[in-house]
Amino acid sequence: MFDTIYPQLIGLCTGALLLTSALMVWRHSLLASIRLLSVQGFALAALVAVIGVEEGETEVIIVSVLVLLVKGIGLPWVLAHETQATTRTDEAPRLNPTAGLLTVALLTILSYVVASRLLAGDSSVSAHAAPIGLAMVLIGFLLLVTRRQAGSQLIGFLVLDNGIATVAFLTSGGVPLFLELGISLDVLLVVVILYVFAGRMRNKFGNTDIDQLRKLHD
Amino acid sequence: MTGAAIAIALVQLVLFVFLSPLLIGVIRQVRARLEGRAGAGIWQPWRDVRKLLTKDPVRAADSSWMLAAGPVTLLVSSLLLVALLPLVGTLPLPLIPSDLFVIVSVMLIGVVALALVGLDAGTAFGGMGSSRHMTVAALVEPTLLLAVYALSIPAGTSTLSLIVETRLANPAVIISPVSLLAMVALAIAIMAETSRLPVDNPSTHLELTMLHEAMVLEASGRDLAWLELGSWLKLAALLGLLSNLIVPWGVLTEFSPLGLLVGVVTVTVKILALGVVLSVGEVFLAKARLFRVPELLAGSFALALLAVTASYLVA
Amino acid sequence: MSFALWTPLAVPVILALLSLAVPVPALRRLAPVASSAAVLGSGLLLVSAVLADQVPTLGGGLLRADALSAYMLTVVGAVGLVSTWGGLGHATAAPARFAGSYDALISVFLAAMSLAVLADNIGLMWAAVEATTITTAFLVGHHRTRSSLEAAWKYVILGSVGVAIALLGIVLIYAASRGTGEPTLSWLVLSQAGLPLDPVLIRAGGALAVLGFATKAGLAPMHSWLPDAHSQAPAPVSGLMSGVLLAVALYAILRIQTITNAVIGPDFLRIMLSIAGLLSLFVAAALLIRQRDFKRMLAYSSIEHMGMMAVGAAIGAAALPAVLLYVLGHGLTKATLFVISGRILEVEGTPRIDGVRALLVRRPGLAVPWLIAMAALIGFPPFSIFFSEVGIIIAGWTTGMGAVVGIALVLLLVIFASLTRLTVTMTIGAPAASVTAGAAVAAGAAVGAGAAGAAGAAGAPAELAGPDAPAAPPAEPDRSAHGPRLPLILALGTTAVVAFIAEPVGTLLARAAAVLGGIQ
Amino acid sequence: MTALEAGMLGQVLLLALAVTGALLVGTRWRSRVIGTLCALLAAAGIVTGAIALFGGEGSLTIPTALPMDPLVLSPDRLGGLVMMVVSAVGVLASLFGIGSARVASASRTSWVSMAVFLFGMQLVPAATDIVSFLLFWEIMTLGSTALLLAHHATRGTVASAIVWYSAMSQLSFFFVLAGFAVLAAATGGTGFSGLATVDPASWQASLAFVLLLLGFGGKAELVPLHVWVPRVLPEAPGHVAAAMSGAMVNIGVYGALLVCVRLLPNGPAWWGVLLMALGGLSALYGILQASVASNLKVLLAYSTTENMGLVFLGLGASVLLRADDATAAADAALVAALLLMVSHAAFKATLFLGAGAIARSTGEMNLDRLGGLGSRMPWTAATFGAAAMGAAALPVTSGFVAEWMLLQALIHGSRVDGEVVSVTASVAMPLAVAVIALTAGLALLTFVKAYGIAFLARPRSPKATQAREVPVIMRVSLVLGALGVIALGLVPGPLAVAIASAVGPAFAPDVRTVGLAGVDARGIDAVLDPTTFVVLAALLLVPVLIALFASARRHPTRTSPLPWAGGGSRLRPRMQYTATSYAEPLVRVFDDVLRPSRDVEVTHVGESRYLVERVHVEQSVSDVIETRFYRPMLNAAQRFGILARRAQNGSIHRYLSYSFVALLSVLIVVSL
Repeated sequence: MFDTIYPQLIGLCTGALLLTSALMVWRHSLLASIRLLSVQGFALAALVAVIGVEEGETEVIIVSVLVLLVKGIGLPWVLAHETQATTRTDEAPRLNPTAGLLTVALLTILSYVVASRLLAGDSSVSAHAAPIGLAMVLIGFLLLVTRRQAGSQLIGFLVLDNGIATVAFLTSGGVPLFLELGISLDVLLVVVILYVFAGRMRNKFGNTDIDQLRKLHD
Repeated sequence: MTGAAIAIALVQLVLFVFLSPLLIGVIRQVRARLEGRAGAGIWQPWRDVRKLLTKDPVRAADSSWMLAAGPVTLLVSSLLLVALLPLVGTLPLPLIPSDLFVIVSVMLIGVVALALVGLDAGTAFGGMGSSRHMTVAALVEPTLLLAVYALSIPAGTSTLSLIVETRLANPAVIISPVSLLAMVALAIAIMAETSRLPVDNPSTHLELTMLHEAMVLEASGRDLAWLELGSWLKLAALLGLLSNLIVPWGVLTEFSPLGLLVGVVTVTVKILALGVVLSVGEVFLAKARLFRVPELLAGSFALALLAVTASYLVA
Repeated sequence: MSFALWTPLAVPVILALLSLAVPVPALRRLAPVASSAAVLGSGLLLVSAVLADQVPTLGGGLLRADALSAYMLTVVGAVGLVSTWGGLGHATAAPARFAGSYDALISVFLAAMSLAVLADNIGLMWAAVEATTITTAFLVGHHRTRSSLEAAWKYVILGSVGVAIALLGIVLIYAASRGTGEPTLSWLVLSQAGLPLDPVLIRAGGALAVLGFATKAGLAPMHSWLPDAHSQAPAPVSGLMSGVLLAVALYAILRIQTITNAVIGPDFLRIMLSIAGLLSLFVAAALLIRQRDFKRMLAYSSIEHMGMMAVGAAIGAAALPAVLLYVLGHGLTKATLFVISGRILEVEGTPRIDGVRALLVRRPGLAVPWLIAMAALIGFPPFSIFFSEVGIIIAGWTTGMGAVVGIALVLLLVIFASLTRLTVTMTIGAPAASVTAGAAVAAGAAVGAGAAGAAGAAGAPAELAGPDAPAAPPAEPDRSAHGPRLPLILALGTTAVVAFIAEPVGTLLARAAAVLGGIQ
Repeated sequence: MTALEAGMLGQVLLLALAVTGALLVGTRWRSRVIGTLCALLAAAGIVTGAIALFGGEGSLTIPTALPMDPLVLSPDRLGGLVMMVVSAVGVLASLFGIGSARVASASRTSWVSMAVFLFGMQLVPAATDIVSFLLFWEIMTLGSTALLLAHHATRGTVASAIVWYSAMSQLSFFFVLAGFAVLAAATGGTGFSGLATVDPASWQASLAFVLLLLGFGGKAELVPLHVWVPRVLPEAPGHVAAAMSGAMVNIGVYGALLVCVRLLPNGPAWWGVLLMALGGLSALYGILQASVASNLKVLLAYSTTENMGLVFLGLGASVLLRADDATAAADAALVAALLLMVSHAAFKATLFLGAGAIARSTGEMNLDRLGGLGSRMPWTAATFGAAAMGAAALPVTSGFVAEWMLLQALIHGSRVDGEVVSVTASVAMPLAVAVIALTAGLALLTFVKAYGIAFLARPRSPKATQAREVPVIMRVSLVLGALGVIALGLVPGPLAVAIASAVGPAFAPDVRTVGLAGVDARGIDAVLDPTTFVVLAALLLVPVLIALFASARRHPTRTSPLPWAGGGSRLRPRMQYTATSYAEPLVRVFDDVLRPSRDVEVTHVGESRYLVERVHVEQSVSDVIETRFYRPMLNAAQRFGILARRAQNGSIHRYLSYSFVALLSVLIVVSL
């Protein structure tokens, strides 16, 4: 029974992942992006859980809980907390939404092309969904390149990271648990550091506009 | 063989020491007559030298030993030239053949000595003459070497005595285009090297045109005598070389007393004749402007180069 | 000998905790030095083990010290020692309450790098490399100025993104290893020839991993964080980052290259690394021509040297010993230079090159080691960089990559000229006090150099001092080195002699290269 | 241990002693102690070189950490010859340096670098493989660069000189490295014996040849790689300039010899043509610039370019003639080139030492402000004069014999037994003769000017008036140098024979000693014995002297403060011709090549247009190659450097875009 709905579940989760990523490019509000990130975290956790159930590995299910806690609840909460505590400045991205969404489309197509070459020999359901992960990586990168607010860049980084996690789970059922822990810890620490820096930035500059960081150049 | 060569060298030396003032006298006299003057007579240069040797030389207070050594060096270099060139005979001295490049170097020693003498006086004229003289000397050298290079090709050697012998043995060489071109180039080079018209006017003392005279302006007494004699010897020796290249007959190739006599007589005649030709030619020439001289020299260089090139085409 | 595998990890961490706890600054400042010494000592122990044909492992093979790891650990320790010891005189501008965290973070940074080179697992190594970003982030931002904050932000964002790309690559490599039945991330397993790995995935994974680690290695076009971070970090940290952090990332690239070479052959990564190397050289050359900041100058020089190492890596087996020697030579030299640059910055108060002039006359205590180290850096013998560069270039031609090393040589020339000009601007010349005399000299000599003269010019003879004429003694120069001299002497001395030690250095290099599939 | 090995080890030991000594000994004794040690180091080089030249065997292996062919030092005969020459100059320079107390060249830096410089230079010819060759090459470069550094505080222009020098040295180094690498790639090893197996007809050999030629040509100061020379040598003190211009250039020549004689003998004819063209161009350009230079050291520097040009011309002729099977002439040209190299080392070292002595006594290098030094510094004047004769190739100095032999080889080169050997040779040889002739003529003018303006007549500045002779040790060095110039000119035979043996076994010039110590180049029927020549001149001098003394006894010389002087009533030193005015006619003749810039400024008296109060004339001749070739490139580079800053403009978005583009590119590439 699970086997029949497995592909649908995978599709549902990955669809949610892609949708949230695309919406993040579309929406300018930082708060909205954080909510979307949270949704994305849930979707990723669900995806991991589905794979875990399918492969019957408890280790993977534990990982899914971990993902839920860190990416679905923890990080968005911290970010939202931070954002609400300060002024609600909306993003004025370097790319307008239409162009952004078109780029997303292009990047997604590119991911499909690339992934289809890479995983040509793999006909499993999860491998079919793998391009989504790659697309998320690229969309995350796009967010990094186009967003001006420190918080938005942070979100972009997290999307990129989610994308890698998605690829990892879809292509090989995830890396070993201890590594997953290490990697999650690292990501967490990076986010904390960026969070601290954003705080310092607000202290020094009065806001978190990245465009001010233009003093160091040749 | 060595003894014969030394004997010939000695004869050449003695002959040219006497002959060169005479040559200058003849040149001046012919010129004077052609210009409608009476002239001082062909022995006047001799008398000049004798007079200069009996005068106290006056030297500038700041001048160095160069003012004394330079004239002697010039004279010795000219004497060396006379000893080494195939004038009376073609028997070469052992170990130092009358090699073209050696000859030119010997000549250059004199050139340098004269230029330094000009500088040492510490006057504007001396420096000017020296500067011009060296410029001309520098520009003449390519022509000189290339011309004799062209002449050396038929002989297969740069030894002048062998070149003269070749021409003697094979007179056809003399009137070959290669030879003619080379001879013209060589003649121009020698005119420039010996400060004759049109490069320099030996009889002027006008500051703007002087080359040689400007350098010897501060010399006096025996210093001047050596300088003059050295320059005359050089002119005589080079004219002798030129004449032997054009008309090699009479030159001694195998040592014999009679041949020696013939050699002495023929070379004297040849040189004096050439001197007359030179003198006549100079009457019809005006001195070129200093900055036109390079053009003349470039022309002679082109002739020399043509001669060399022609030697490959013709041969 | 296995204990030497955990000492470089544990000792620094313990010292880090201690330095957070100990309130005595004098002792606390020694903690990083002690950590470095521990790493260096462990490295040397492991080297001796490796030379005795042992391969110490620990934690079920999670930590493993083959010749390459042992060598890299030694380099980390040695460069760490030079940077931290030499940096002892460096007054940290930060408030005292952060001083403890500064020393602690350096120790942790060293531990992270040690872990990165000792881990036999690509994932673990990745985590360790990412940990270096985390620890150094605060070190870069240590001065808490606006510009250091800017540098730190850029560093973290660009560094993490880059390393994330590497993770993507590692994930693909892991996916490729499913073909072996037992998916693994062990270097040891993956480097074996003849494994049934999916070549397409390996190619993609290898390329992405190399691209990712190239960010940390400072290779163009992923280098952008490097000049900012190096110029803003405290000098010892810059020394560590430039001297070994880049090298550790290069180490990762070399390891990944071994895996891909076994599966898809060397051509793919060779092209990629050649492009990256040449691009790095180009970027360094372009930005050094008119460089204005001496710490940025050193940073771009790091990009240059990493580029050269990348070219060496691209060349492959024949050049690998030279590349590995390069790592050591560059690390020690660059650490020395950054330490001195910190001192210059401290006493001169400006990072601008034209703000620092006539250093050799005014402060010979700083200028002399600076000049010697610069000579080493631009590749003069007897310093080892000379041998590495020559080795790489000859190997390049022999491997049929003449065009690549030819272009590299052209760019190296530009870099050389620029570095010389900048160094000369900083060090050479007369101090301001005697500028007037110097100007007169300059004017006169300019006339001379142009072979000029004034014919009949009204002679107002300038007081010319020829090079043979006696010179007025300069005003009392500052001979202080502004910090410990010994680490600098040791570092430069080591780079000067290391290339001439066939035994055991030569053997070690050969074995380390053999690990990478180099000369057996 | 063989004598050769002991010699090389001795050099290493003396280097160590000199360097530690320089660091330890105080200012007072430093120059004396370290100068002596440097002289000993160089003397060890002479001994080692001599042992190698006469066939000594032995080798030193330098250990290395990199797995490459062993680094072996084992000079062959040719290397021994060059080592000897270089070391001999080193001895002179060291001795001269001892006299420099309390100046920048007596500093620690200066002496350490001097020792390192000499050491590197002396061991380059000992290398038998690429890496050790490059190693000592770079040690030499490092030492010479550091030597310049010692003078930075006193001279503002040193900085630019150092930059030019390092950059051009590195250019040379990279050319050499690339050239060797090409050869190594073709054979798979780095030992010279292995490289010699490359087929000279292959494209690798030709590529390597061109690269190596450019590299070695740079060190030998050939056009257009000479631009550092007129900047660097005037900045260096006399003995350093002597070591650089007298000795270091020979390493460049050695490199070229290594290629043409050892590694790739029997190269194609166009190699020879290339060498000849480069050499001829350098000779002409160098001497032209030298002849119009007013700064004595600049003049000497350019003259080095000229002489090295002639050496390369000879080498090129040798390659070309060999390719055309005119072996005898080819061998003679090779011997001539080497003779010229040796004699150049002697006279140029002495000339630079003389210039150093002048600079020490007057602080002045501009010839326009010198004069009258002959009576004030007689030792310097005499030695400089002898060396200047050598440089002007006048008999009977070393320079003369060398140029004579070169000309002989050239005129015998175009034909063998009356048959034209090749069209190329028959065009190249006459042109080469013309080039040498013009060069020789201009060299004559140059050195008449240098000597005449500096040493003769009256001083043109107060400093020149107050000049005093240099200390004894410097005089010793000068005299040794001058003796070398004359000795090499008087007894060239043994040297030529030694050279002939040094270029073997691939080349076997048939050169013998004739007469007392003359040269007899059998293959081309050229004989010259300078000693006989001197004897002849002395014999001719005797009657002249007799006449002179006879006249002098009766008519003693009078001196007058105011001789005729054009009839003037006052005579000031400034009325004399200066170096600039001396070269004026030449500047006009070669106006198109030299492109001088003239600036005439006329000040009138009051309102009058006709009365002139003063005229200020300024003329400068800059290096055309620098201004037309290097300057535009450098300016373009500078502009590019400013433009390139935009790539690193501080925007993190731009930086992220770089990464993003790189990532996308990699993704696209891997999916292709």
